[in-house]
Amino acid sequence: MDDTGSVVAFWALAVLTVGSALGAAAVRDLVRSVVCLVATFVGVAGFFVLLSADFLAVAQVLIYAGAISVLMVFAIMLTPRAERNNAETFFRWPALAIALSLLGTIAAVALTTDWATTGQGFEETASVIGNALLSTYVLPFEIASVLLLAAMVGAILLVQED
Amino acid sequence: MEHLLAEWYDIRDLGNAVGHFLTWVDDRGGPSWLPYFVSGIIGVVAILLWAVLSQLGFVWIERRLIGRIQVRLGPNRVGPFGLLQPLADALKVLTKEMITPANVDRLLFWGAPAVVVMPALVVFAVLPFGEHMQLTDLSVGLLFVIAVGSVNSLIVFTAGWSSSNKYSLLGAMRTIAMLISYELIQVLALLAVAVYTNTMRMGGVVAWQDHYNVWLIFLQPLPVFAYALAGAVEINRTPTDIAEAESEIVAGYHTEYGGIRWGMFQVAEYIAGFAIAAIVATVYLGGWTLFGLEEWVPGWLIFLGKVYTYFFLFIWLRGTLPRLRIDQLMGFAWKYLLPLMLVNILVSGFEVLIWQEKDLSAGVVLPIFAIVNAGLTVAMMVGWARVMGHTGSIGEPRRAQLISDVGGVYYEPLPGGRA
Amino acid sequence: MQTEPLIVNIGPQHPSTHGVFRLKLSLDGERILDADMVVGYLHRSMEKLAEERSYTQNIPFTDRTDYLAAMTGNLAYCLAVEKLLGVEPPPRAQWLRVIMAELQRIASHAMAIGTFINDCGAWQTPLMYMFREREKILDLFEMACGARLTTNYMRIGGVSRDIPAEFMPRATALVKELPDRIREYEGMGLGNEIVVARARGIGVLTAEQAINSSVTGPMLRGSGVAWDIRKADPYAAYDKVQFDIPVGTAGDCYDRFLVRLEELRQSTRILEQALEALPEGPVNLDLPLAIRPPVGESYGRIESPRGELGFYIISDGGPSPYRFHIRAPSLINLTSLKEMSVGLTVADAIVVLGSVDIVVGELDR
Amino acid sequence: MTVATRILSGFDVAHRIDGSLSGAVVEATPEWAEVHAERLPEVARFLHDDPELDFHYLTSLTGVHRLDHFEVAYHLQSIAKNQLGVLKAKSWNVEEPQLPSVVPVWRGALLQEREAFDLLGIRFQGHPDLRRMFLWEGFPGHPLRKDWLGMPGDRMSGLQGFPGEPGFDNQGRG
Repeated sequence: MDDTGSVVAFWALAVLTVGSALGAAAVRDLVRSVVCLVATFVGVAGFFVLLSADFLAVAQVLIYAGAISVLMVFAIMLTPRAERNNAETFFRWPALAIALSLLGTIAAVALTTDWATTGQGFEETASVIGNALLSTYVLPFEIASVLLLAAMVGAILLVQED
Repeated sequence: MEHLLAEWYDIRDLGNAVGHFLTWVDDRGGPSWLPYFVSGIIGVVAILLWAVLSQLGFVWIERRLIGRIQVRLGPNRVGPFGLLQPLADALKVLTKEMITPANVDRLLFWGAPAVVVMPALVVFAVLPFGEHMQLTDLSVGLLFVIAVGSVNSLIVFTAGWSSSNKYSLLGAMRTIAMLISYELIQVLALLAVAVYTNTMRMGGVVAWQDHYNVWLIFLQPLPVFAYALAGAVEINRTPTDIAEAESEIVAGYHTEYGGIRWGMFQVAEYIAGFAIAAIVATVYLGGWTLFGLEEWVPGWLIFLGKVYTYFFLFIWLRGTLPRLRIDQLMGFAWKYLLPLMLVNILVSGFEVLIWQEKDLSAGVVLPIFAIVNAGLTVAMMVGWARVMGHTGSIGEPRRAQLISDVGGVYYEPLPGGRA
Repeated sequence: MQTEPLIVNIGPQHPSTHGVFRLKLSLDGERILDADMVVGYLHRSMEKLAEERSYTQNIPFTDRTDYLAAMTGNLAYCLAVEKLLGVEPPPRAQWLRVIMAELQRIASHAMAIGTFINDCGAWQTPLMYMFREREKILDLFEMACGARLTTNYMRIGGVSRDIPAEFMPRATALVKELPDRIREYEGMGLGNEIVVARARGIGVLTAEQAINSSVTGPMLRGSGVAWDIRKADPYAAYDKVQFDIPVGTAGDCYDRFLVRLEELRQSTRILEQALEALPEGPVNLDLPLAIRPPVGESYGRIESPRGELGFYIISDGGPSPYRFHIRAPSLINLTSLKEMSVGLTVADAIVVLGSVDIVVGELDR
Repeated sequence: MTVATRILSGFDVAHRIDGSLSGAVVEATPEWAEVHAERLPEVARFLHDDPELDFHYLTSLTGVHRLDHFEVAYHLQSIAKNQLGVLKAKSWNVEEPQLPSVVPVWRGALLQEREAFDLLGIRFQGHPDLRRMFLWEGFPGHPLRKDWLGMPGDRMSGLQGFPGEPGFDNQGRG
């Protein structure tokens, strides 16, 4: 994070990420909001690249910018009367409160954590992550997959007619 | 002699030439990032130039070839053999009026064609055109190309949605639905490659094939087929051009676009086609290597030869096949390809495990694996098709009955009552 | 979940409506809930115009109803007027009529098959192959009457002129090469898994529905009803030729396509016999142009490429028809469009429409 | 070898109808049989179901404006027996001609009745979807009527004679 290129990239990404995140929250048109969200995801992926976590970066694009946003797009298309200009709703202030408290939590965690850096340069992270997931963190990993399975079964049950 | 050989190497491997140039730049002094910067610029410009020129060339080739397939001549008026036709087309597209319909979402409507070429071009950054001719050998290259492809579909969706046109909307819906289905297939296809080669670098995949002197197409016949199909789906060419099915939804997501905006979609589609061809050439067809011939023939020429040969296949298919229906294509992905791909990954992992655990020699093991996988692929495809209820070809030439007297009724409902 | 149907207009300007025709689909996603058609964009009020013109002057109108099969249109009208007059054209004219009608049937069916596979999503290739033979047939028409599309060849009491000397060799050569070509088409369509997958079981019309909905031609035969006016109620010289009626069994789009393919072969068969049997002699009764048929009415019908084309003509003894009604197969075949397409997807509706093989000129008149 | 369609004479058809539905037939000629408009539905059903006539197939439906009345001609075909008969029904209401629809019996009449309604203004009662077809909603009048856009001197459409004939004045018939 010392050379000029990284600093410039960091600020450019910061502007993109925060700007489009604000856009996603403020824009009234749902599809535009999703497009902003995709831009945010891409910006976050850029941060991962800066942090030498290239696997995470690509996974971010693939899963968030690719899959999650598609899910939202589907939700919008399947919603009747997804109008271009959504009126303000009752949830405006509660949402703001929740978002702020979430921001506070994350900020607190980020500030209090003692970040350990390896000091090494760019390296392949995919195999490290893979090994970690299937050895040290195998239990959370499996729990996550069971959770996903349960969600899938539940979704199927929910949409099943009669 | 020595001097001549060096020059030959420069031509054979343009990457070396660039390397020499960079050393030369470095020797002049200047900041440390300058060579990186210069090499990046050279790479980007080269890729852009290549993509545009290839496209112009292939527009002509495609039109002539399709003309040939369709027993007609194809363009033959502009320039000798109609060679200048692509230029004329480009000029026409550039000078046409860009119409913006009244009710579109202007920002997205204008934005989508502006960025649509980007994902297709970015793919080439991780593909090795030859030895040392790779913009960046990303350590997750295999995943990268899929991730970028999915962004492409999102842009297509944005274009369709923002057009406020029902055909466009249908096209956008279809794009998204197929994106979800076929992205999965792509991931599974390339995952099997990673299992075999133990790397996700594009350069590493090519090096692996070079090292063992075998193309992955022989070891992974099923994923090649699956990936080729998924790629065809992604770039919207017949028989899978469902998102822009001309006979059904006019032009799908780009119905409302005209002029150069429409041109951008065409360019993007073409370059995405090259990208798919290049990925297949790199991952499954040995990239820029050709069993030692790359010592004598420029590697990039071999690579381009493979890319163009593969792209020719797209043109051929386009001239030959009708289009599938969306539910048929989706059903094919989920019910047919997905289980087979999962089995394929299991088998691949098992094979690699045996190979490594028993420490067998590659020369013995790989031919056996190739035969086993080919046999397994055929057996699985035929067997699973039977399980799914397709016994034999459904297209056995049936003919109409010939009746010589009027008045009879020969109606019989189809077995199974498909309706 | 409560959803609103999406109304999509296929047409009036659309690549697959084969003219200016509007298909209004109510969709739930891609599934069709309701199908309605809006026609009349090409309405030229021919039936009214015909009441203002003499019987002979009305012949050109019949070119322009079904512009893909002008010869058969001419023939049906002339047949109706001849019935009214009670005259019979000379034998050479009868056989020429058979030759022209069958050539026209091949040309029209070639278009129908080509556009049908196009509607299945092929990128023009089959259509281009079909055009190759159609072109030769149109050249023959040009030789015979000077026009390719709007032939205006038949006359009341015969045909307008005899064929030139070069006609027979060219026609014989064409008929000789047709079986090979038809085999080629069959390879393109029958052996193509995607066409089968797209058309099999789509747009099913049972024999009972088909009869009750008055559909005709390849649609009726595709539903398994052996019905062909050429055999059931022979006109011109059809009672002197041997041919079979191709009949489908399942009544789906694929069977209609099969029937058309087989009819190409049967038409070739008829042509072989007709070219062989063509007698010498006059080609026209040389009736006066100004005809006043006796009071009465007649219904002349033929098997046009699209089905039963009938002309119902009422004469009040005057110089122009009192009532001139065209029983247009294109229109009546669409009666069951809704039954055939509800429950299918948008892509299927296009295939169904393609299998009906409408010609908007005849639909709207 | 080949048999032409047997054209049933109007007398045969009328006789057959009379056998079951007495009083339905108004008139029979060698060419057609005319029935009472109000009895048309039962006659249609009878013709459709009758094993001897076997008119399962409605070939053609034509509306005609006869100046003082409207008539509709039904060309009925039996596919199994290969015979053709002509049925007619008349409506004497010149302003608002009305006839029962035969769509419940022959669905093939669906578009043909719509066409007759559009061009001649015959209202078919019981038709499920009687709208204009070729012309747009709000089109003035029904153009196939002889008196549509009444020409000067109550002239009606149609040629009066051929050019060169005595008395030819290139005007409509009166």
